[in-house]
Amino acid sequence: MPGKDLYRTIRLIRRFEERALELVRAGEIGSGIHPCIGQEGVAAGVCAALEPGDRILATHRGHGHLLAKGTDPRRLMAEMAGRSTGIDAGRGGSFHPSDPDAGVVGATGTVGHSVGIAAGVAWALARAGGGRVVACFFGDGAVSQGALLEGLNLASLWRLPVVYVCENNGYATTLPVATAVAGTITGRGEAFGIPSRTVDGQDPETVLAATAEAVRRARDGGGPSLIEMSTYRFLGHHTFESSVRLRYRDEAEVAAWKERDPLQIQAARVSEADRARIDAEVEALLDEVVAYTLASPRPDPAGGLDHLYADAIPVRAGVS
Amino acid sequence: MPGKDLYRTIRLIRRFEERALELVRAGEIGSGIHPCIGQEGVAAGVCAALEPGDRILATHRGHGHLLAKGTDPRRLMAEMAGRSTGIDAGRGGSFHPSDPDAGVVGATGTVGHSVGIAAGVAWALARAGGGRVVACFFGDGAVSQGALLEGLNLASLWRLPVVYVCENNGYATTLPVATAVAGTITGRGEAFGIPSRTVDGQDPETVLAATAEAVRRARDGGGPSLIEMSTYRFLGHHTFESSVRLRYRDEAEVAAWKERDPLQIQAARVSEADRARIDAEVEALLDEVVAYTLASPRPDPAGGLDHLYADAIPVRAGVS
Amino acid sequence: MPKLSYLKALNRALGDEMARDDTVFLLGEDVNHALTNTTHGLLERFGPQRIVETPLSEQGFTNFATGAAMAGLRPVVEFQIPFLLLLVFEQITNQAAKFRQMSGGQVSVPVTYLLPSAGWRKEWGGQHSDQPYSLFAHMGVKTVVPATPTDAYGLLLTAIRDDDPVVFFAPIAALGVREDVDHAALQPVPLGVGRVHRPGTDVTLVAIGHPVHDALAVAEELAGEVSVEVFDPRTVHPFDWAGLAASVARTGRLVVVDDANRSCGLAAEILATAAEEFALAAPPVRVTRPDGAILGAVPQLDLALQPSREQIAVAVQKVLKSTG
Amino acid sequence: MPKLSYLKALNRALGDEMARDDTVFLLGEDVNHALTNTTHGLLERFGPQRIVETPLSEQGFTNFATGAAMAGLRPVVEFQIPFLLLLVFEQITNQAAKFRQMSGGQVSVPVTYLLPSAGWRKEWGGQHSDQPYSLFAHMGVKTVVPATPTDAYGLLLTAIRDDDPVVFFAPIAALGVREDVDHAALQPVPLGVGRVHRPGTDVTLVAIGHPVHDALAVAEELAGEVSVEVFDPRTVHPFDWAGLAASVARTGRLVVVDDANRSCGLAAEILATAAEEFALAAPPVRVTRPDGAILGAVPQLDLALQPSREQIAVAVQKVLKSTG
Ligand SMILES: Cc1ncc(C[n+]2csc(CCOP(=O)(O)OP(=O)(O)O)c2C)c(N)n1
Ligand SMILES: Cc1ncc(C[n+]2csc(CCOP(=O)(O)OP(=O)(O)O)c2C)c(N)n1
Ligand SMILES: [Mg+2]
Ligand SMILES: [Mg+2]
Repeated sequence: MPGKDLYRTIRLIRRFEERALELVRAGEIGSGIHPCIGQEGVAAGVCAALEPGDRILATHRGHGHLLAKGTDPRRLMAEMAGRSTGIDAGRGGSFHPSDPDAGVVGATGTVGHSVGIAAGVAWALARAGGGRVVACFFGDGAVSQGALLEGLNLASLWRLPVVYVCENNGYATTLPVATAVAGTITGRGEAFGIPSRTVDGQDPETVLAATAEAVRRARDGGGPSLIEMSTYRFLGHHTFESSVRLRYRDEAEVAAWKERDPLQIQAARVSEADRARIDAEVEALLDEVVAYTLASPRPDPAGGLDHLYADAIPVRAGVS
Repeated sequence: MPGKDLYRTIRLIRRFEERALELVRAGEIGSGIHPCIGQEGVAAGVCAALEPGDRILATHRGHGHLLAKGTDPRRLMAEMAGRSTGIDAGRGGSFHPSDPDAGVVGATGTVGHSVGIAAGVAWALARAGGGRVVACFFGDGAVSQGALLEGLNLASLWRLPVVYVCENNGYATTLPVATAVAGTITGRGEAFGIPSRTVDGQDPETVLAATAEAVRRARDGGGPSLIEMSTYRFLGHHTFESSVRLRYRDEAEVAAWKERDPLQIQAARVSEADRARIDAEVEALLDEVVAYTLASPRPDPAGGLDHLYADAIPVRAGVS
Repeated sequence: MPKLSYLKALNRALGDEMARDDTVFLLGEDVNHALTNTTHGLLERFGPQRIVETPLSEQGFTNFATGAAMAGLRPVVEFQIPFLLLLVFEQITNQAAKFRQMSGGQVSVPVTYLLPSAGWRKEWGGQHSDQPYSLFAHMGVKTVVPATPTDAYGLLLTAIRDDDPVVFFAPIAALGVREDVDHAALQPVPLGVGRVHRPGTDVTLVAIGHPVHDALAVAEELAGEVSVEVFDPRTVHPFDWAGLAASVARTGRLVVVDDANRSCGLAAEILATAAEEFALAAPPVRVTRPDGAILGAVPQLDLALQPSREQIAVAVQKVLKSTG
Repeated sequence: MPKLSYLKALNRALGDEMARDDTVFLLGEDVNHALTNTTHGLLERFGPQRIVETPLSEQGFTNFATGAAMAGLRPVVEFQIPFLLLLVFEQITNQAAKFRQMSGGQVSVPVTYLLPSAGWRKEWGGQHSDQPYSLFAHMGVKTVVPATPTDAYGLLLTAIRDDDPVVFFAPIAALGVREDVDHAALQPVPLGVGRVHRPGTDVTLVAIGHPVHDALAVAEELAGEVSVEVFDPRTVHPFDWAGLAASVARTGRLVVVDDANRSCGLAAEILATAAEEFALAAPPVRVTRPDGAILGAVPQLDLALQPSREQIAVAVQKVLKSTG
């Protein structure tokens, strides 16, 4: 029953990030994080439309993407805290995590470039057969990045099985969409012949339905789709915002969006009893997640050059 | 009377390139050239809609653009032949000529990137006032280059006075438009809110009328426009094609397009007598152009590092 | 005397130059809200025609700056992260930097590319900590890496006034550096002129950017046993070869600290030139990051890859002991 | 024995490897019509799923290759002009080359970037003649610059089979080189292993790419007066330091020819390492292009900027005469 699962996923992401914020304040997650609180409905709804064999590309605001796709929360938190038990042995951190086992190809820091990467992954999956698809997340800030537009053209030209998910949360850091985007976001998809639509990203079931349709088209060889999800981040761009005074959104706007909290919207669709049970399970899991993280070792400083290359080529030290 | 002037310009470009082809065969223009024969109507029609104070950005197939904007044919041919009397003292050559005096900003070799450069020029002109505009030429191959699409977004966001002229001659080197462009060319402009239309690039007066409308909008602060000119190059991508056997266009297609020669189309609008006079003037001029070119000296080899920097910073030689 | 921080020096230089010359304008991401602090107060002071907020279209606005510069303006383009300079590497090195020569000297492209966050960004992952200044030197683009507030102020003024493209690297690790300055005495610093921060007679210790401060600390620490001259080229290209030659002529020994990847870095160029042209009493030594080092998300891993004061001290002692 | 040209060696290596491993595919511009000749006959042989024509979207298809590689394929991406590698510099160095480390070693990105036209393109203007291999070395990306048909064949095989990104520079000036080869004997050449083309006892003359042939000509020309060992590293990164050390240990003298810009180039790295680690009987000498040289539209201007055989000969004689 998707309603309950969606609720569980959203609840997990919300509480995971709230616990992560504590670890940021405690200095355990030194990078700080880009919280996705308020946008969980997109991650949950999109990934609910995917199969385990499908792949995703996450963003810098990607904890929700990974959790929804099935990454182990213990090892994700450990990764964010730079522990060797992390999904990437601490080398990816909060910003650039990848989790091949869960189908998470990665999260490049170059905003928008995941679109071309996703096309390449989709090409490989299509060649292998089996109808697998790729979901590629990016933000509204990414839609004026040339490499993203080049990637859309390639995905459409070659009818690749990708669902492009634009999380339009209204801002790229401090930059409002209106001052950055001439024309529209869906118009960029249409320019390349890609079926494109805008849906309410705060309603997890709307997101799921829209994604499911696009996934079906992709599996059937119908090529890529673009879905613009109207959403909002309830917190700052990055946790550093709590320390600097950036006034680019007004209180009223933030308050209005908080009225449309995906957690509340989905909670209303789940019985009191189920919610209580799920909430309790999530809390128990997150206690375990935090304990696991704090108990995990930090990487050995001697390993700074590990994983630079596939083979053991000689890498000279900084002093001879 | 525009009809006659258009004819003169087209005739000049056609014969200029035919003479240039002779100099290529004679080894005087070592780079070879990208002939625009067949596309002269676009250069002539677009530049006929411009004032001397307006600017253009040319392409690698740019001889027509420069001649139509008013570059001295003697010094353009000398430039192509690597002579120090050339418009760029031989440093630009056929591929990267600029001619500030004639309003030719330049021709970058990076296909499509002129679009962002043109936006910057237009911004500066707009700030200075006086209603000047920029015409920016690019080919069909450029429309899937990310930097071009980024440039269109900026030009539209900031309502800059630019007329974007896409010369769609059906191919990017050997690549047919259909295999390179998902969606449409005008759709790319519309995606960024830019008024975009397709016109017959073989009819010089149609080109002039469409450009004049876009220029008017730009001068009036209405922002950029995009015009797709349907055209065709009668010869190979570059003169090297005569030496290699590339079969990417079939004879019939080439023949059909040659039926729509801008020179013939415009000639039909000019009286026998006028044509005879103009043709004679053009021949006389081109004899002078070739004589001037061949009589011009080649740059002193000692000047290889000239113009690297604005000031005389120490540039070390290749051996100390 | 009032204190001036490196970051404030950048902000002041921008403000002063924009006030002095109205062809100067700045564009970049989040500049309205001065995310990097360099544009703090400038939007209010100069308005949206001079402080221009851009979308995430780095190639587009870098080309835009090229065009605006060719048409007579002096754009300053701000980039938030080092890799963004890699993203626009072609637009700077193959376009902006080549138009002058390709036009036979007719066209000028006076653009300043300002990176107020060069180098290591603690725990920000593998894509935020590059130090790519040597790449621009190889391509022949004027490039500066100031270490102090006064040099940052003076070189930013000079970069903006220069008629060629200039890439300005402000190391994150130096942004907090503060200096007593008489604001009235602040002035342009010429390109290609190094600075001897501390005179010495036994070893020339070359450092650029934030390692200058480590070099000075090590020189002080070793003052008892050895007299270290700390030379800061300040400009990567054009490089002050005459200044370095004079210093090495005095000391006869050379150590170079460069917090960048080792292969084909600035330190390599300095040692190569020294080997060809200078008389050295002992083999020179480089202290750099390892070949192809990627600084990542775990500080203790990163710190093991960055030049340390201890390594610098050991290198100084090594060149003292050995003889060529 | 049959003659094999460098260009044909590239074509043959691609065909052989595509036949051996069906995860290998090639993408690029005008590849269907083999504009560069490297893909001649391959579309007919392997079809449009293996030879993929792309629009002018270099960043897009470079990222595409990264994705395809992360999903198990082995893309070869062809670029027509050197500056196109500058255009995708960020996608290669900051993305493709970093995913392995950022994933803690879980992700491989086996992409080969093939530039079959590195260096000077006579009279093609200022934007077509770059030689940017040292830039990739600085960023830690595996990079090869073969000088001969057999090395081109062997290194292209190795590059494609390598599990990391590898940039392959084929110098225009070497494409016509022909060699007698027994096709059956053609085999992979390992990365990071140099080659002594000609043994000698007096001077080690290092050259990479097309200058190797100039170095050999000069060595022959000077054979009467001096015994020159010609060392070709073949790979820029990882570099064969052990091989070079062994050669210099034999000769005690070093000259490096590098047809690339001088500052922070490969020649700088070689001289720097030699100065630090090798015992030299005389100061080493570089023969390169000038700082920031732009090769343009007029051959006589360009030729004055490129390393000449005469310069190489003079350099060899110079290191012989001088003593360290
Ligand atoms: C190409 C590029 N430009 C700039 C940056 C710096 N940066 C990182 S996140 C970000 C904002 C992205 O906004 P958006 O895509 O809307 O995602 P959101 O943060 O809103 O989730 C910026 C400017 C970058 N990482 N990559
Ligand atoms: C970004 C970029 N990619 C590739 C090239 C190589 N190249 C030069 S011209 C050309 C074809 C351009 O086609 P189009 O834009 O249609 O112009 P046309 O030659 O048809 O006039 C190509 C691929 C280049 N110069 N720049
Ligand atoms: Mg956003
Ligand atoms: Mg075309």
